[in-house]
Amino acid sequence: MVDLELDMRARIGRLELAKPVMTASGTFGFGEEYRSLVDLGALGAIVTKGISLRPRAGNPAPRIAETPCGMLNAVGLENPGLEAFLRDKLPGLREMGPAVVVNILGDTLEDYAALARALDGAGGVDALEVNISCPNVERGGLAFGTDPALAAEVAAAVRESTRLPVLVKLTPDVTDIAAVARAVAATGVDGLVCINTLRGMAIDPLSGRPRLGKVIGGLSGPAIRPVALRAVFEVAREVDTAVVGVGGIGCWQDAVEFLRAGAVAVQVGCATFRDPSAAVMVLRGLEDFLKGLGVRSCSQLVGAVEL
Amino acid sequence: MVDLELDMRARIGRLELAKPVMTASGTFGFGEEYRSLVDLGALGAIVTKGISLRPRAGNPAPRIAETPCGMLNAVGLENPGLEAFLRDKLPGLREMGPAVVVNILGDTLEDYAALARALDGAGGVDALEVNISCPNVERGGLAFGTDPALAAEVAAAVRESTRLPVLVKLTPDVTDIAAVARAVAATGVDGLVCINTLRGMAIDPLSGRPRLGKVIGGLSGPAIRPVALRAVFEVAREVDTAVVGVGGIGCWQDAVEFLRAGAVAVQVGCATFRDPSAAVMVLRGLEDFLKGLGVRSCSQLVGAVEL
Amino acid sequence: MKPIRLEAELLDARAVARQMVRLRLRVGPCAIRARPGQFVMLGPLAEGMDPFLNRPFSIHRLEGPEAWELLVAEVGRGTRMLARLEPSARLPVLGPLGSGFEPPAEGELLLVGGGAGVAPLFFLAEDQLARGRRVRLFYGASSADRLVGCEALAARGARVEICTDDGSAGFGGFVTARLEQALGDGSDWLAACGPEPMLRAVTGLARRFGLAAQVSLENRMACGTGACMGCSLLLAGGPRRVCVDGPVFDAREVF
Amino acid sequence: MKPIRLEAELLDARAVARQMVRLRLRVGPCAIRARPGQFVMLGPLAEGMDPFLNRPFSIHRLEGPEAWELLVAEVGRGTRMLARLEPSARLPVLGPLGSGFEPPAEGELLLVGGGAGVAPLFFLAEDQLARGRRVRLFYGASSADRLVGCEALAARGARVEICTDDGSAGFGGFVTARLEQALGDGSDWLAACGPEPMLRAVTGLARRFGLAAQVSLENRMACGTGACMGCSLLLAGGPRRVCVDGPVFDAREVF
Ligand SMILES: Cc1cc2nc3c(=O)[nH]c(=O)nc-3n(C[C@H](O)[C@H](O)[C@H](O)COP(=O)(O)OP(=O)(O)OC[C@H]3O[C@@H](n4cnc5c(N)ncnc54)[C@H](O)[C@@H]3O)c2cc1C
Ligand SMILES: Cc1cc2nc3c(=O)[nH]c(=O)nc-3n(C[C@H](O)[C@H](O)[C@H](O)COP(=O)(O)OP(=O)(O)OC[C@H]3O[C@@H](n4cnc5c(N)ncnc54)[C@H](O)[C@@H]3O)c2cc1C
Ligand SMILES: Cc1cc2nc3c(=O)[nH]c(=O)nc-3n(C[C@H](O)[C@H](O)[C@H](O)COP(=O)(O)O)c2cc1C
Ligand SMILES: Cc1cc2nc3c(=O)[nH]c(=O)nc-3n(C[C@H](O)[C@H](O)[C@H](O)COP(=O)(O)O)c2cc1C
Ligand code: FES
Ligand code: FES
Repeated sequence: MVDLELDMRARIGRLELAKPVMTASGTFGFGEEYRSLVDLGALGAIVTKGISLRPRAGNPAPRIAETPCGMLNAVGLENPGLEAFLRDKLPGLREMGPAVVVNILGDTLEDYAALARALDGAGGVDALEVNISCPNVERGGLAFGTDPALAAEVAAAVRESTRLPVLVKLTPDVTDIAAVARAVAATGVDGLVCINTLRGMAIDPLSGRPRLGKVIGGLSGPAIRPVALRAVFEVAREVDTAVVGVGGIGCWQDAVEFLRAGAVAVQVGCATFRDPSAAVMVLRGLEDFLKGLGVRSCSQLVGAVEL
Repeated sequence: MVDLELDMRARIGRLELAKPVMTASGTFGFGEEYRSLVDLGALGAIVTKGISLRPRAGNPAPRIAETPCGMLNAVGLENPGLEAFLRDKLPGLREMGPAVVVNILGDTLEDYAALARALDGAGGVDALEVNISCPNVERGGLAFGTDPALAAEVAAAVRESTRLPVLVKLTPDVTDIAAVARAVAATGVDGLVCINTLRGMAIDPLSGRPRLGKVIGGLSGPAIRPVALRAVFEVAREVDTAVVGVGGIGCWQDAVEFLRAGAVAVQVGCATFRDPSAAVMVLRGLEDFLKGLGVRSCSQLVGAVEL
Repeated sequence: MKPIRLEAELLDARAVARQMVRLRLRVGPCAIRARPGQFVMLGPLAEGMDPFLNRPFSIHRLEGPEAWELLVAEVGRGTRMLARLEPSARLPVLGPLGSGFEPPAEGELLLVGGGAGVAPLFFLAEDQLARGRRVRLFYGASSADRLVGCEALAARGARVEICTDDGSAGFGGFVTARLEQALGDGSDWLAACGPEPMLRAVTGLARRFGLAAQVSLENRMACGTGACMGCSLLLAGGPRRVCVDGPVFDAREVF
Repeated sequence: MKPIRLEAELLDARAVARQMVRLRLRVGPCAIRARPGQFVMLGPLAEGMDPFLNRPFSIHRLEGPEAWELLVAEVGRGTRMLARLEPSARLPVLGPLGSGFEPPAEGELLLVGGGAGVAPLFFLAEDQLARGRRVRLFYGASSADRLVGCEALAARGARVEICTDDGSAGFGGFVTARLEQALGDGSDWLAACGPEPMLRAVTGLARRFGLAAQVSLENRMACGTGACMGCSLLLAGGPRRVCVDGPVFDAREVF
């Protein structure tokens, strides 16, 4: 048997990744936090923490609560803002090896467009991920992501403001995610990222205080994996646009589930908090699995579910 | 200190329960399955498996899949149908002690009304729980629950067809559960039950086969507790109708969270599969906790969250 | 007897074959009231909520008056956790559950087991041997290192016919091939437990040779008590719950 | 040093006071490169995904050249699981993390610890004693049976002032009350770790008596590495992450 090279490339519209595994926004900082701990070069892409036009301080503590097989967060998009990002974070990110995907969040349509324009000219950015699904901010975020028409408007605004590939990140907290996906896909974006966190809450039974300063936050982790997988499956069958899977992925078996459900690539989120090398381990395990299957390219697994 | 009797009664509109803990529909059969294992008399109510006009065979196997801190089910409303229920199950249920709440599911508005009429006359039924949130059937179920207007139509149809107290069970798989709740509450029903399962999916990574015969099923268990709690909190602040909390409750601390979030009573679902006495343990723990707090009545805890 | 739930004490967990472990659980005086073919739900398996569901296992043997033995094949996370338990661990057990085998009053009993599916057949064989019945067990395994308990059962008087897929012990080939050779010698009842294709083939043979047959089935379970309808199979006669209407069914109902 | 992640071996887990356990972890030669005030993230704590998050603990002491000691108060599920671990268990550790204390080059060092907050102060005290510095530890606990390691630290040369809320040992009352009596004797630097009200009070005293003060803070953490922004506090100068910008902060920044 000739040992053909396994092709791990993932094509997300105009964005081509060397590997189909990325870090998820907000769970890997700007890469530098994990430099000494993770073989960064192995990853397909690093997706940054969400960036807004101006710096944001985020929500009051506590911002984190543990839940069964997962966690709630209400960070509230604390970030240094566009300018400091370009100055302090982007140069380091560029050198790390993986593609650089910048997650952006605005309060208004114009914010999104302005972020897209600025990042277009920045150099060293490989794609934008448009966050219209963050449950932790007052304006923007989720409000855009729950309405197909508004979601499409944001997508179109970003699309028209940059030559960079554009991914749009969807919320599962809607009646019909396929409807949002169709509307966004119609704007010609390069990829749909499913899913952001689910809105959730926890209360300390003894004190009666909510476990998050902001009361309601976003649920992530293995707990939400079945919801994320269903979302990927539903969206992938509805649109031709590439789908990226995220939600509770922590090992290669999880990644295989998402690829089979129709994702062309996956993101590893809060699994990194348990084990910083989670994303790299997902990738290595996936490679071994594909070699064992004897397929030539990772893309052959995409959509391979036996219905 | 005078040791005043602790008042555990819960009032859900016109339905008064001696205790604020029930079993959740579909997780406790018709009570008889647990007769030798559980001190049934201690419970506030037994909610039956969903009953349809005609018998239903349910979905093909597998119907159950384990997920992180939870499970998926795609039972598909297997049930003996109204007639066999009235003949074979109801007499036994009546004798068990707790209030009997019959969960009903129809394919059409008229089905729901017919079920309500028939159960009204049956005797020994204390309330109806209207399932407009089951993800596991083709028609009816979820389709009614995701649209505020349709949901209200079903609620009104049932309401008008019976003198029994009516609870309506909502799905979390909507963009705005409060909007559905408002519409349903406006029909004058006695209670809103939050939540049914979340739509989810799992795939066997090796074989590529979905883990459920029906592919997509309903996610339950501790994994969804933060989502359920958030739903209860959002609904309870929007409506005056009583809210019943369900989703991932397995111990008294969980029940306290739901009461504080605004539920007047709780249901214990798949926790019973891990430990048949889960619902009774929830109740006992809650009583001890309330005694420790020194309150006179369980209702004092309802909504007691420190924002 | 009605099922009860108790904290069993693990007396020992011993590796008895490759990736097969035998758990001996002290459950108290109720032990002897189980019938062959019944099963238990084991768990919760961990302090946390993951893994979430309890696991079904057949009662493999009575061991003295107060203990059950289970035979566990390591196939996934839960069974691996069980295999690594230390003696004296406490394990919540719900049981005995389900229907038992119903052997006829007379004649030789043919038992056909594949892999871990042999588990309940030991209980059945030993029970029937103790009643003075003749028992013949056709026991199929992938290879010799996966076989358990053959000598002991033979010593109790059963005729054990070993079959291995790779021929490393006994008859080389599927247990159904060996069974086919042996049928037609006058036995008229058969009980089988194992992988579905085996059960299907055994049922075909039983039908061909005019034997009554009972098969013990598996399905994903949540409650084990008939409450969740999770384990129902859509059989010819309608949906039947494996956990309470089975796991032992008349083969004609199933295939 | 940059944080690393490794599988530590639990050398022992010993109950040292009521609901307080000392874990000795062999982490290898990197052990001695930690600085007092730094912490580790311990976990995953179980094979399953529940509990989900790793837990932060201060490095309590260096123990020989290759091991760290942690002092763990049993307050919830994770810490109870840790307290029950058997020696030779493997525990994934990420560390050392965060900033350390920065004592001045001269003068007596005043350390103020409350409850399990005393943990990192032992490391600081022993390190400074080894450099020949004078160290005075004001150590507050709810009662005598919650005190750990006082004699050993005194034997190394520290002056240990014990305070208990119930008066069962040492000074009866809050550690801040005792501290207040002792201030003004010339010390000009103070480090504190413990419950927030204590830190607040200590900061007030430091301000009043003109001492520089460093406080070690706690907050819910997910990553421990600065990546998640989960542990940020909205301080006067903007949001600061406890895990990388702290846990040791200049008291004036905080209160
Ligand atoms: C009535 C009955 C009796 C059984 N008796 C035995 C026995 O005596 N010895 C033995 O080794 N095995 C027996 N099994 C199979 C055993 O239950 C599974 O092998 C076991 O649950 C696998 O658990 P896991 O965590 O290792 O696997 P995983 O695949 O990690 O389990 C995931 C989920 O799938 C379920 N599952 C996986 N395989 C099966 C299966 N074959 N049948 C039912 N549920 C499954 C698990 O219970 C769990 O809910 C029996 C099954 C049934 C239904
Ligand atoms: C930098 C730092 C250093 C620490 N050093 C020590 C130490 O040396 N000794 C010690 O006993 N404790 C220390 N703590 C507190 C310790 O982390 C918590 O007591 C522990 O996480 C509780 O876990 P649990 O599972 O028992 O509690 P649970 O309440 O069940 O935990 C639930 C969640 O809340 C978090 N949590 C609970 N209490 C705290 C807390 N006080 N601070 C941060 N997170 C918390 C847990 O990490 C977990 O994510 C430190 C905390 C921080 C942030
Ligand atoms: C602490 C934290 C911060 C996050 N911040 C962002 C963010 O800034 N932008 C965004 O689009 N998603 C953010 N997310 C969502 C994740 O990128 C991911 O979609 C979600 O956590 C589900 O994946 P997981 O279960 O693998 O973590 C954040 C998640 C966590 C846990
Ligand atoms: C196996 C199974 C069957 C169920 N069947 C029904 C049903 O017939 N009608 C209904 O309204 N809800 C049904 N439910 C939903 C539960 O009543 C409950 O709303 C849900 O499981 C969440 O609660 P839990 O996490 O405590 O299980 C079912 C749930 C499970 C797990
Ligand atoms: S496992 Fe629940 S009905 Fe059989
Ligand atoms: S714990 Fe993640 S930034 Fe501090």
